[in-house]
Formats: sequence, C-alpha cells, structure tokens
Amino acid sequence: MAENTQAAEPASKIDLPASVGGEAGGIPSFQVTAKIARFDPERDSEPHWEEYRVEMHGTDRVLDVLHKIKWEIDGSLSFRRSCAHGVCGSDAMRINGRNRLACKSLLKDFQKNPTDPVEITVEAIKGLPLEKDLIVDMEPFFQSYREIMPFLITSGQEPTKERVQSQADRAIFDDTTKCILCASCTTSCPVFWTDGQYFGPAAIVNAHRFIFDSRDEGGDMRLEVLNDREGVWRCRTTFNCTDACPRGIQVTKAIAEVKQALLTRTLA
Amino acid sequence: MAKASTGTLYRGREGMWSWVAHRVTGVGIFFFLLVHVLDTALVRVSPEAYNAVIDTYKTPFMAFGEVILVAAIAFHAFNGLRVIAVDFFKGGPANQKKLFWGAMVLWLVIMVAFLWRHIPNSLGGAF
Amino acid sequence: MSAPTIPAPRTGYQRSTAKGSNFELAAWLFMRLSGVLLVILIFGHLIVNMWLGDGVHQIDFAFVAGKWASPFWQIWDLLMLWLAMLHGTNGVRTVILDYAERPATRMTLQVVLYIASLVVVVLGTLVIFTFDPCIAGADFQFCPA
Amino acid sequence: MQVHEYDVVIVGAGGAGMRAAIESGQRARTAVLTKIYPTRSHTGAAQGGMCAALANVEEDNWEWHTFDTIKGGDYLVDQDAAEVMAKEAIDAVLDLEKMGLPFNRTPEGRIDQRRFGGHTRDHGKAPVRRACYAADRTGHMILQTLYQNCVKHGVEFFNEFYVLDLVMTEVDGKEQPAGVVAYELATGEIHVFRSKAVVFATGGFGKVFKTTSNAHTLTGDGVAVTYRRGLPLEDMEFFQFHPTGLAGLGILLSEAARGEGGILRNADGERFMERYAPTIKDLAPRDIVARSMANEVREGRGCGPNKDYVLLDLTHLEPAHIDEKLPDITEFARTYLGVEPYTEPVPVFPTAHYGMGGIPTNVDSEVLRNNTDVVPGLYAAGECACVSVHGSNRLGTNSLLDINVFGKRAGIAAAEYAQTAAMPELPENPETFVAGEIERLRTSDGPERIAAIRRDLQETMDANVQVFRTDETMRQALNDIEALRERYKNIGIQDRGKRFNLDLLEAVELGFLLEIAEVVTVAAIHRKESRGGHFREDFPDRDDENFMQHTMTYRDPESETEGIPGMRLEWKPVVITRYQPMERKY
Ligand SMILES: Cc1cc2nc3c(=O)[nH]c(=O)nc-3n(C[C@H](O)[C@H](O)[C@H](O)COP(=O)(O)OP(=O)(O)OC[C@H]3O[C@@H](n4cnc5c(N)ncnc54)[C@H](O)[C@@H]3O)c2cc1C
Ligand code: HEM
Ligand code: SF4
Ligand code: F3S
Ligand code: FES
Repeated sequence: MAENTQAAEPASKIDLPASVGGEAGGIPSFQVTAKIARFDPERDSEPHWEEYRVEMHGTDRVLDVLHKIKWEIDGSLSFRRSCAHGVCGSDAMRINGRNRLACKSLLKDFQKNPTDPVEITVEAIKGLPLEKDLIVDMEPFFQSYREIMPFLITSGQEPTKERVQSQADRAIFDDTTKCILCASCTTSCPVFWTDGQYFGPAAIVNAHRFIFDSRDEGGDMRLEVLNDREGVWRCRTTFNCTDACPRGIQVTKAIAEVKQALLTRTLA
Repeated sequence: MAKASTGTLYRGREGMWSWVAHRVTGVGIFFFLLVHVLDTALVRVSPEAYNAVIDTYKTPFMAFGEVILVAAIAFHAFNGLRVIAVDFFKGGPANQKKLFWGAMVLWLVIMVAFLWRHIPNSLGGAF
Repeated sequence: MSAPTIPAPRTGYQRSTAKGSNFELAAWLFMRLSGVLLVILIFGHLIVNMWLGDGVHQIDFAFVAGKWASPFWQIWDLLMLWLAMLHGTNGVRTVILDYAERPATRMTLQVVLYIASLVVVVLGTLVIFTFDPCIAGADFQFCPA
Repeated sequence: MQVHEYDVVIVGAGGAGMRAAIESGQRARTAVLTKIYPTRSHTGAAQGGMCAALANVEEDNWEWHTFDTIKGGDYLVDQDAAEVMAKEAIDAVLDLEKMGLPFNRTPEGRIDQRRFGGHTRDHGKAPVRRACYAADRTGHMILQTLYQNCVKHGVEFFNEFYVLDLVMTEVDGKEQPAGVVAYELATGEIHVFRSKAVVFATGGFGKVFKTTSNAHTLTGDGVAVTYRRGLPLEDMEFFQFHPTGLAGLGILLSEAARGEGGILRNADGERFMERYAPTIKDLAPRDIVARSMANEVREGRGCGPNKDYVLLDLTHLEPAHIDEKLPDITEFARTYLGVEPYTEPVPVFPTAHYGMGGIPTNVDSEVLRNNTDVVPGLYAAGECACVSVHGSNRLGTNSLLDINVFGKRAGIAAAEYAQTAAMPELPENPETFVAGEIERLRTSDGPERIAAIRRDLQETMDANVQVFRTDETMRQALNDIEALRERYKNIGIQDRGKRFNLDLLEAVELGFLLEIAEVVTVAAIHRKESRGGHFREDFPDRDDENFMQHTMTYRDPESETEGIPGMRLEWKPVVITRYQPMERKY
C-alpha cells in the first residue's frame, strides 16, 4: 500500500497575514504599444509592421492585448489560441524577440514600474512557412514528430493488469512528458532555421520520452532515426530551445541524453 | 525552403551567442590555418622567403592581428571545452550559463597574461 | 523597419533516408576528442612560439629548424596539423551544410573545401618530414658548405 | 466544394473523439475532423485525475464508485449508465496504461491513486483514493497518449476543419445522418463529408459564461448543430461551477489541490467547509463547495480589496510534496497572480467548468431523437453528450473517465454500424445552408461587433444564471439573450478574406453560444427546484416528486416554452436500478 502522504489535519482557523491575495486586487492600468508583424496572403507579398495602442491592466497577458486588438480595433488580426493558460500549445509566437506563449507572457514582466507604458513586438515563429499574420504551417513540425514513432512499442503478450514501473523508472522521463507540442523550441533553434530539415528539439524531446520509458521496446528504432544526418548530431547546444520552452523542460539535457544513449549503443 | 517570417534578430542568450562566436572563430581559425600552413611551407623554398614572410608577422599591424587570433583561439578553445562539458557531464546542461561565464573569465585571464607578454614584445621589436 | 520577402512555401521534407550510417556520430565524437587534444597541442605551440624566449621575434627559419631537429616537435606539429585540419574541415562542412541550401552549391563548396584541405594537409606533412635545414641559403655550421 | 466519403466521420479530436477514433480507425474507414489541432483540445487542460476502483492503494470496488457517482449527481443519474461507467472504468484506465500513459506510481510500481471530491469508501463513510493521475496533468497525458496512438494506427485527421452542419437524410421514413459539412480554415473552402456514421465529440460550451475554466474554442458547436437539426438536448440547466478557479481569471486549480490536503479559508482565516460539510469538509462535491464559497462572499467574509474571493491554503503542505503532486497549478498561481503557494494562500472563486447536459445518448453512445428512439448512425460522446452519468453534478475525475468509456463505446458502435449499413444518399446541395451562412457573415457589415455581443452574453449569464439562480434573474438573462440575438443580426466583421478567417468563425461560434445560452436558461427556468449544480434561491429544496426527471429541450418552431417561441420542453424519466434517492449529506 502506498505511504500516506497526507499532511496532518490543518488548523480550523488561522491568522492571515495582511498581505494575502497577491495581485488579485486592483492594479492600475497602463498603455501598451504593440508592434505586430502582419501578413495577409491574399494581399501582401511580404509581412509588414503595424502598430496598435491599447490600455491594459496588471494581470493581463500578451494574448489579452491581441484579443483586445482583434475584438475592438481590427478583426482581421489572425492568431491561434485556445486554452489561454499555457497548456494547449496553440499560441507560440515571437514576443520581443523570443519565442513564448502569448497566454503566458505577462505584460508586467516587460515593465519596471506598475504604471509604465509597455512596448511589445509580436511576430510569427520562425522557420515554418508563414500562412497569415501570426499563423504558420505546423505540418512540417508534426511530420518530424510522427517520424520518431511517438507511441509505446512493446512485444509479447499484454499483461492483464497494468505494466509495473518503479517510481524511479517513472521519474527518468518525467520531464519530457510535459511537452505540449507548441513548437517554441524547434522554431527558436538556429539549426532549424537554416534549412528546416533538422528534426528539431521537440521531436527529440518526444523521442526521449519513449526511449527512456522502461516499458518501451522501440528505443533502438528511434535512436536509429535520430542517428540520421538531420538527427541529434545537428544540435549545436545553443540552448535556445531550453530557454524558450514554456513548460520548463530541460530540452538540451534531453537531447544530450539521447546523444549519450546513441554513443553507448554504438560504442559499447 | 521557407524560413524567416520577418527579419528581426532572435534574442538568444548565452547559449546562442556563444555558438555564433564559436562558429565565427572556428571558421576564422580554419582560414588562418590554411594560410599559416602555406607560409610555413616556405621553409621548403628558402630561408629568405620564409623569413621575409615571417617578418611581416612582426609588424605592429600584424601584432594586432595576432591578438585577434589568440583571442579567437582562446575563445574557441574554452567554449569548446564548455560544449564538451555540456555534452558529457551530468550537470553540464543545467549549468551551461555558469560554464560559459567561467570560460569567459578564463579567457580574460589568458588574454591579460598574453597581452602583458605580447605588447612589450611586439612593440619592442617595432621601435 | 524593412521586412524581407516572404519565402516560397516549402516543398516538403526531403530528408536523407540513408540509415545505418554512423558517420555523423563519428564526426561529432571526433570534434570533441580532437578538441581536447588540440587544446594541449595549440596552447603548447603558442606558448613555445609566442611566450617563451623572445615571443614572436624569435621566429625565423633558424627557430623552425631548431624545433624540427627534434622528433618530439615533429610529431607534435604533425598531430596538430592533422587534427586541426580534420577538425576544421569537418567544422566548415557543417557550416556549409547549414547555410548552403541548393544541392549544387552545397556540392561545389564541399568539393572546394575537401580539395583545399587535402592540399594543405599533404603539403604540411611533406614539409614537416622533408624539412631540410640545409636548404640553399641556410648557413648553419653543421650544414655542408 | 469538395466531397469526401468515409465509413465513419468523427467530429472532434479531444479525449472522446480520439478514443473513438482509435477503435473506429481499426475497424472502418474513419476521418476525424477537428477545429483545432488534436493536441490543442481542452482535454489537455484537465489536471486532477481519472477515477477507477482499481483498489491499488486501499480497498475499493466499482459499486461504491457507482453509488458515489449517483449520489454526487443528486440522484438524477441514469443508474444503468453509471454502472456501466464504473465497471468499465478499470479497463479504461488499464487500456490507457497499456497505450503508454505515464501514470504516477505507488512504491510497488502500480498505478497510484489519490483522493478526490465526493469519492468515498463504502457509501460515504470516508474519502477514498480512487483517482489515477499523472501529476496534475492527467488530461494532458491522456490527450497526448491518445494522439500518439492515433499516430500509431494512422488515423486520418482533418485539422482545422470546422464542422458547421450535420447533413440528415430520410431512410425508411426516418431521419438519419448522411454526413457533415465542414469549413476548412486554411482555405475557406467548404467540404462535405459523406459517411454512414457520424460521431460528435465536440466538447463543452463553457464560453457561454464569462468566468470559466474552458478554452476559447469551447463554444458548444456540436451541441448547437444537432439542436438546430431538431434533435433534443438533455439536462442543459445543469452546469458545474468549479470551486477553485484563480480569482478574477477562472483558470482552474484542480480539486487535486484539496485531494492532496489543501483547504479553503475565508477572510477570517476560518476553514469554513467544516460548517457546510462536517464529514468530508473540503472534499465535498463541487456544487456544495462552490455554493459555500459564494455564500461566504455574499455574507461578507470574502477576501481582498473587493471581498470577492476566498483562499485556497496549501501552506501547511511540504513544498516537496507540492512540487511532486501539484507542479503545474502552483505554477499557474505564481505566473498569473504572483502568489507563492508554498507560503501564501491562493485567491480562488468558482468558475464555470463543465456542462452536465448535452446531446442525449444511451449507453451505447447512440443519439436519441426522443425519450426512447435512437437516430441510426448518429453517436455522441464526451462533454457534448449526456448519457447521463453525471446527473445534476459531475464528480471530479468522472469526465476523463466518461470520455474514455463512452468514447470507446461510440467508436466501436459507429464502426460496427458502418460495416453493415449502406452509404446514405446525400440530399441535393447539402452545403447550401452553410455556404449561405458563411457568405452572409463574410460580407456582413452591420454596426454590431461580435466581441461586444459575446461579452454582454457572458456577463448576463455570469450575473444571472450562475451558482445562485432565481426566476427573476433568469428572465432577465432571457430578455438579454433575446436582445442580443437581435443585435447579432446586425453584426459586421472585418476580415473579408478566405484564408484563416477567424473573424468569420468567431461570428459563427457566437451564433452557437447564443443558441445554447438560451436553452440553458429556459431549461433552468423550467426546473423549479434545487438539485446539484442547479440552485434556485426561490426553490431551495430538491423536489423529487415533480422534478426527478431529465429535461429534453427541442427546437420546434411551432411550440412555445416559458414565453419563448421556437422551443419545446419535455421530461424524460430517470433510470433507477439500485439506489433510491436519499437526502444528499456529506
Ligand atoms: C481546466 C479543466 C480541468 C479539468 N479537470 C478534470 C479532471 O481532473 N478530471 C476529469 O475527469 N475531468 C476534468 N475536466 C473535464 C474534462 O477535461 C472535459 O470534460 C473533457 O476533457 C472533455 O473532453 P471531450 O473529448 O469531450 O472534449 P474536448 O477535449 O474539449 O475536445 C473537443 C474537440 O472537439 C473539436 N470541435 C469542437 N467544435 C468543433 C467543430 N465545430 N468542428 C470540428 N471540431 C470541433 C475540437 O477541435 C476538439 O478537438 C476538466 C476540465 C477543465 C476545463
Ligand atoms: C583549441 C582547441 C579546440 C577546441 C577545444 C575545439 C572544440 C570544438 C568543438 C567541441 C566543436 C564542436 C561544436 C559543436 O558541435 O557545437 C568545434 C567546432 C568547430 N571548430 Fe573547434 N576546437 C578547437 C580548435 C579548432 C581549430 C584549430 C579550428 C580551425 C581549424 C577549429 C574549427 C572549428 C570549426 C570550423 C567548428 C565548427 C563550428 C560549428 O559547427 O559551429 N577548432 N570546435
Ligand atoms: S519541448 Fe517545450 S517548447 Fe518544445 S514543443 Fe514541447 S513544450 Fe513546446
Ligand atoms: S536550440 Fe537547437 S541547437 Fe540544440 S540545444 Fe536546442 S536544439
Ligand atoms: S492558448 Fe493554449 S497555450 Fe496559449
């Protein structure tokens, strides 16, 4: 039986410090100037910058700015989004020069004092074909993902109950299970920008998730795929992927572990 | 094949810029090496030819070039060792930024020491 | 702010399908192993040539002759030449593969690179092994007059 | 226009849609149409867990689970369906594990389980550990695992295809589906998918409310599409408000936070749930906790400058424990509110979370055209469906279960149906309606803006049809909705393009939202009692005599309900097998 991890019964009543509530209270509004790279495939031959000025509040995020522009100023501004809290991976874009999720980029992080005006530049992620405004074609990205066989491969008879896996074995690949396939990493990678053939960090992260899963038996095949000229060896450890990952995945570390697995497989 | 959306620079951090520098220095050293082997090959032609070329290395202008060269080699070397550490050591990736700044400190120390030796050396020869 | 042209839609992935080759792995490993050795070799070379004695000023024909009189330095320089050239050539190869996208450009640049490297390595090796301190014009005492 | 032909068309690629696709894809030619990339579906936002009486950590069995589900749903649950779900739960979890889902593990390496609201041992004696989980990203892992298996089985996806209509045709005097009409986002092209069977798995409609844990894309498309085709909607008045949304934002902090020991406090620092549910306190079902919280705020014990939220206190838990079990949600608190959960309690308030109602189906996921008859070839599963396993209030972790159990059943049933059925004839010009609507909206240039109408709709729903409801407030909402429908006729959009015209689609979605909001409100006015997620201040008690039945709302131009023309309301009996209704006490 599992150890009881429940804490002791908490107190019925406590004294609350005066400061509770964080920033849920009122926060002054401020001006935001948003410079957005717009591109309409039916009219433009190349993207151009468009500037918008809106008034925003303390807990607002870049996604809120985009929404405000779309909903109140220009309905044709196009971008993907769904969950609005960093779990679906729809809205990776380049904000002030770095890949992030718009829904996870707080305006106040671009600001020194709570009422300072904020300037943001927003453009589509780089390296995938631009479709419209902030929307790119994700197909090549998912193609790389599919190529590394991102599913559990096993042989022999299935057990009647679950496969047993120790907590330690489960922990080895925990980090890489967090991936939401947002493409922030792959499209921040200078090697991916070059010719777009590199599998890219996201595909490797997802391969890692299975290669290091003690239940999986397809690791060798995936390693073979990543031993390719466009595989792990193209990574130049630039760490842009790790810096960009909104899920805090240690992407470069995962890539290093795959490289090492390939080395041991080949040399040992 | 499609690439850039717009032309703005990606604001990478230590990892990206160190790689850019590593690449630039690597290619730079490579081209220097091509030339360097060729000029050294002059020892097979005649001592005069060799000495003539080598003497140009001793001008203040070239002294400056040598500083650049040593700086490039030292950077490439220390950052290369950092890359190797990232690749092979368990804590490498997590500490890459510290390793980078460590490499930079080392680079600075080496450069100061080298300049301390090299400036009087090369200037001394010129005057 | 000028925006560059928007590139044509991609033609899809054309990844190499050659499987089972460990070339990239070997190249990657070689870069690291040679890198470590090169640190020793190059810094040794720089210290001896530019730090000890008179620094750059000591370098002349005689200096080289002095060094290559010893097999130790011959081997040292030979190793350094080979490792640095292989390391550098492979490095430049990756740079070419990164930035030259048209197959024809890629091919041309690579051919030029390999020929240049080969010439330099062969030449350098010959120079080290066939070095003759008493080549015409040299005036060491031990040279036959 | 393009026409495609498949045996089975699945609309939606969330948990339910992909679970169905895995089954159907191996048996019949299947297409999955989804308006967003499969991995963007909101199943991925689910955090806490998926329950099954595996009994891996303590004694448990599926009958207790059935009972908890029925009691949690305030006895409005169809008990045969609940039994099916609780029984098949065990295989549903094991299936996922075998597909590769990385569940957290017990020290013995088995699937770990934790406590969740309303799940008890032996009919309410004490909380039980029944929720299987993967940290606090269980839904994420389910969505990823299902997508991975779709990749494995080569399921055909049509990504960013918005299904806007269901094509019906008459076969032997009965209406049945002949396919669907979809709008391709990338090109603006209209596609008709002709098929023998259609499965709806389009998820929820939380966007009728302002404060919600639901994604922007959860606009109830499938629910509205079938409703517009004359099929009924069941139990639409029951909407769940999750107790712990981040104050002001609605972003969810999973019940797992309380399952792992977190507690709620008011401005006095009091653990107020001790007063409302003395036995299981903070782990009471959601409707009770949400109401208790709203009540604390109403009575002036709320926190903050506006006294409009309460606090979720995790500070007595070990940071290491929090990191291990609740990493994501503590991150939300830090990112979005700037609160450090190790040391400070987190501001929370109820957030619109889950629609218990939806497209009525039987346990084989077949859609019902009335109280008894099914529509051959039409299936629904997931949040858009109402099997009714959740009754008037869903227990936490029962939805991830629902989508897996009934998604699988729908996939199998649809494929098997398609193996014997003939390909129905498409009616002439099946795309006319959609094409007309799209063209009308694309060229619309009225003065009204989509966003303004949507905001007003959400605000009136939040103000009038939320945790506490009265006849008066709901009539107000209804009036507002009517006015908004008028305004909707005069909207204007700005994007006139064909490619990625999301402006246009937001207009379409708003049409769906207005439709659904009206159904929700009318059904709620109709139910003059309080039960589960539906609490009427003017009728605060449960009334089994008159209302122990499901509502079925039909779109019917001839009828009128509660002064609303075009709607017909009927009642459908609840299936009771073993557990007679009792008072619901925790
Ligand atoms: C924040 C949050 C946390 C939750 N936590 C839990 C939990 O811990 N345990 C639990 O059991 N439940 C939980 N739930 C509830 C549960 O996650 C959802 O009810 C369930 O995932 C719904 O799954 P689904 O497959 O029905 O729909 P979704 O996953 O929402 O998928 C809907 C799909 O339909 C598609 N679609 C919609 N409209 C159209 C259209 N017009 N054309 C084409 N495609 C369309 C979408 O593209 C999408 O793929 C949570 C819910 C939320 C919001
Ligand atoms: C002094 C010791 C040296 C060390 C420790 C070293 C280390 C490295 C390492 C580890 C790499 C691989 C980087 C990667 O894969 O991301 C590399 C790349 C490279 N090196 Fe060196 N190197 C050294 C000397 C040299 C010399 C002498 C040359 C020139 C001849 C050279 C040229 C290059 C080039 C061109 C690259 C490729 C850069 C790239 O792909 O971005 N290096 N070096
Ligand atoms: S690894 Fe991180 S950045 Fe890359 S796709 Fe996954 S979540 Fe996004
Ligand atoms: S950004 Fe690219 S180079 Fe490697 S470390 Fe990340 S994949
Ligand atoms: S909208 Fe889902 S990640 Fe940002």
